[in-house]
Amino acid sequence: MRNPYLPIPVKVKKTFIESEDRMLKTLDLIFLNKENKENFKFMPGQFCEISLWGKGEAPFGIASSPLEKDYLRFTVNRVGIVTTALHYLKEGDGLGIRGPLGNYYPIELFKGKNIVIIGGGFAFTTLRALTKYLLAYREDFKDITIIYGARTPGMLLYKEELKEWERREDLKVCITVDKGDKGWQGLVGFVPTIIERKAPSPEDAYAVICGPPIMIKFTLPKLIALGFPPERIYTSLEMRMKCGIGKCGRCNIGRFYVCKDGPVFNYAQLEKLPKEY
Amino acid sequence: MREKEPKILAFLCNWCSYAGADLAGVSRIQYPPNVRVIRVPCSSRINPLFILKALQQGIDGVLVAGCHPGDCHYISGNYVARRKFAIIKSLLEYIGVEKDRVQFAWISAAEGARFAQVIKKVTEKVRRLGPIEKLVKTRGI
Amino acid sequence: MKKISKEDMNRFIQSLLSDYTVYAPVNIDGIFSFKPITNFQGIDLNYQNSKKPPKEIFFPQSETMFEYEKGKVTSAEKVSRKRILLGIRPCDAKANLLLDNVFAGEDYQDVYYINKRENTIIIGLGCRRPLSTCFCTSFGGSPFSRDGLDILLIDIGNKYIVDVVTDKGKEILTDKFTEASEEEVKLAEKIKRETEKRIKSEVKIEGVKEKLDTMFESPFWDKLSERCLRCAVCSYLCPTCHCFDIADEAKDSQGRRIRNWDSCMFPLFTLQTSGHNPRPTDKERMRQRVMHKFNYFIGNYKRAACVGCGRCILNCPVNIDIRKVLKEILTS
Amino acid sequence: MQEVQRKIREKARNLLLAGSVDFVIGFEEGALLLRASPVFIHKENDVEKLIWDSFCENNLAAYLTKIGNKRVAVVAKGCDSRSIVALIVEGQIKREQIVVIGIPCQGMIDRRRIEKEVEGEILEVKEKSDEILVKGDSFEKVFKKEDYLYPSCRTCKHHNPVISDILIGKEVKERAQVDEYAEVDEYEKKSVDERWDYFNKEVNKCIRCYACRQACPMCYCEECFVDNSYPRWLEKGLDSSDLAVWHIIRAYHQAGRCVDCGSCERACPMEINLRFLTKKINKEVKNYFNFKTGLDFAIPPPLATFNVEDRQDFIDSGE
Repeated sequence: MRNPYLPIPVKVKKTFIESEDRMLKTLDLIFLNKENKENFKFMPGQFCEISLWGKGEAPFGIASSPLEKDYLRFTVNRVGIVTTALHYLKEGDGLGIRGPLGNYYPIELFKGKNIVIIGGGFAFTTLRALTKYLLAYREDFKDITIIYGARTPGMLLYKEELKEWERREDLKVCITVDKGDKGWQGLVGFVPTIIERKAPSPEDAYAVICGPPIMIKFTLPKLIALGFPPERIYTSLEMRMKCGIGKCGRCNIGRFYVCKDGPVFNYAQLEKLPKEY
Repeated sequence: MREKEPKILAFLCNWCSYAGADLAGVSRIQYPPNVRVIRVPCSSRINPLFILKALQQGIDGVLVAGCHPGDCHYISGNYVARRKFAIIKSLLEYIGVEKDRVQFAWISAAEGARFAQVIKKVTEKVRRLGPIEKLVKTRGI
Repeated sequence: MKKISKEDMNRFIQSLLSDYTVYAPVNIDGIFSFKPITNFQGIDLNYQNSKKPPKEIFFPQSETMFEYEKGKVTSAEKVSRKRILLGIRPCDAKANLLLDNVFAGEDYQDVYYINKRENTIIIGLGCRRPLSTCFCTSFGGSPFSRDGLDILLIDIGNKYIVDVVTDKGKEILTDKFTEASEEEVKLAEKIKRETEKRIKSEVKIEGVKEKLDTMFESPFWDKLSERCLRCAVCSYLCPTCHCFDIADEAKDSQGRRIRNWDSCMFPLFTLQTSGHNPRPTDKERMRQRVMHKFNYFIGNYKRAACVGCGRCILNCPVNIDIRKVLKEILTS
Repeated sequence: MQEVQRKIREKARNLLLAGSVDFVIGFEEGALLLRASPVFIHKENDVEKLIWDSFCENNLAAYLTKIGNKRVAVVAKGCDSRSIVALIVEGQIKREQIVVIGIPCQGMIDRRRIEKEVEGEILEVKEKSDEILVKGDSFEKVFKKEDYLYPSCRTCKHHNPVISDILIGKEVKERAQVDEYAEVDEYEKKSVDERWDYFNKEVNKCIRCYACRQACPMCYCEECFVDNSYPRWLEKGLDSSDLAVWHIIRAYHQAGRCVDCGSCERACPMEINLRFLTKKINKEVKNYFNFKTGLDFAIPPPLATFNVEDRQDFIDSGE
């Protein structure tokens, strides 16, 4: 019997600071042994419990796509004990991961559809994984629109990649910031406003939205107003988690466990759940 | 086998006792090397949890030292601390922790020699008690 | 049906000690708990029920999952010695079956729980003195239910009638267990019937789930939680509560990962690092506990997470009575 | 007692009708025999739920730190009233928020002791003026109330509420003669190892449910030290060292706060002798600072103040 509580050993391949406030750091991890690497099969939207010896565990969405074989990417916001310790890690440091855990974005449903990806702040992690994945199988999907907002240009994640994406013809990218700086030539405004302005068509489309609760709260009505049905709007929930496998009870919402039955839900599902997230 | 040397943790207030320790040092006064010092801004900075934490980790004796009454850099810090110490000290004795595991002293910046003396005394008392067993984490962590 | 005299039972228990770790009720200052025994004389079977439920034999309150050193797991917890859990009440045995759903269900297998469960033979002791707070019969149990047991003992005075439930139970029998006579079996049946009749407490569970489906926003929870002190007596003493926390204890490069019981009644249970708490007040936490037991659990496993042992009623510092709560839910 | 109960209901009704309080905290019939249960009365129609008997064992002041800016009437025994004073002195509640319905208390009955002294379950209880009659399937027994009071009630010197806006019932005679700290003095005579063995045995019963903390009116911290994650003072398991430190510091934090109501001990499902720690604290607070909790609004909490002349014989001052 496999022990789901035992972390898989990995080490840090590369780290880089993402944001100007230095609170967001990306870690690229690699497996220490081949067998683990081969058995680690995941889809965009899934997460891992990152395990630091002596510090504990915390859940993070996987920011790399399954097709990026060389590393597993996580972006970590420095807020607590584990995340602070993660920020101190250097190249070559050892740690553990448990996963992949949870469900993933329903790629099968997305096939042949228009996809609108909406992200806010540092919740863009699994959306990056999703975007990379969709781009790899670009011909399977119709129009792909990305609307991504951050507080300032310096707070945007994955800046190089975003630039690359903006240059692509088969991808519509709208990057917005709450407040621009000297060099900023892009959009300025909150994500809900930009959605209203850009008005992505709900026709044959799915929306995926990840961001801070306040952004989701104001974005959702805009999407509904545009005509997106709740069952075609997907999001990823955040809850306090420990075991990641539906046992320890703390991410329990209604009869679901966010770690096992989620984190990806559509709004039709969420409407039926107690509002406890 | 040689007996294990007792480990003493001393919390010294920055303004008096730590300076006293300093003076002992520059005056080349010898005192037992068993003591590890943690400098605190004032004896009133000491939360009894600090003392218990030390004992939990296997420290054999704790000394808390601050300015003499009336000399506190913050006017009254040591007076307030004195009340806390009275309570925690009696409580620890009451539950059966040996009296000399936790000791208190007032040591001024001028009392280099006395600092050395206190450390000697504390170390001797703790040595007599032997290694700490009560309160220590069973699995060493 | 077999039988064994109480004296032989003692000898039997003593003989088990060489091959098994035997957990049995022990009386410490008037509080009963299941502890490993070294001698049959340490056992006190003259007990109502243990204060802490025997779930802790499979799911200890504090359990090392594994130890590590310099970034490598050095050992993972595993029980190798066979165990016997002696004298547990049928209600608690039933609770273990409920926990099996969670820990040994279809998806992720909890190796720690399963390992202990598989290595344990459970000898239950029928309950001859149910209290007025017992309501096992409301949840499909009974003072002599065989569910979740390998062997059921029925005390008929100077001997036990031995009801062997599983092959696992059969294996440990010795020749001291002889065939019970017809009268003895009849006597046991009579005791069973009479005891069952003594359970006066009845809780209506039908319809509770459906009612709860509609009650999430009800002011009922405000009222119910008013007097709650938000301690964890009810959850820690509940034989079916199973929430836990995972923590590391480490010093330098050495440490271990531990899991400890946790309770949804604690504010910290759901507090996120950001400061956001999805269940910020007593009301939500009380609701969660009731909902989890009588709605969510039923939704997932078709059964309520309650066996009617009455521990929460007996031990609540402010005397909250779950029977009354369920009744009020149905009538609210 | 009937009379007291009637008056509690009447006063509660008046207060609610007049709108002078948002709700009344009192006791209702317990779900179990030998028990009463705290109850919150919001509507005057519900005042009939309120009762008064010898089983009103909870310290209702524990609820007062959760009332926000509501105005609340609370039924208070001597100990409860002292906790209320202490909470006001510590700035946790405002005097004008609270209407104290003070009740001189005869002492509450130690249900656990009675339960332990009968064979089988108690199925019927009758309370008479100074006796408790209990019946079971095969027994009937009379207990003299005076002999079966909680230990904290037997050494209590403040049966009469120290403050009350409404006083119900006749004042009772205080036990002037009783030596409050006799048990502590006895215990201190034991050897250091005997003391440790007993303490260790007691704390090892702990299951960390924190009922003691939650039942205590003075444990009002937003975040208890035991729940701190940074720094994490204690691990969350059952290591006896952690259990010991939890109980030492819990008791220590009671210095100048504990009124010896015994709520912690009654709440403890494992029946740990918790008062043996707080009692010692109370004794030392009295010894060192001549302070007794909850008797005077004008005296600050002893650990928030000092006296230049405080005793310091336990400190090496070089003299």
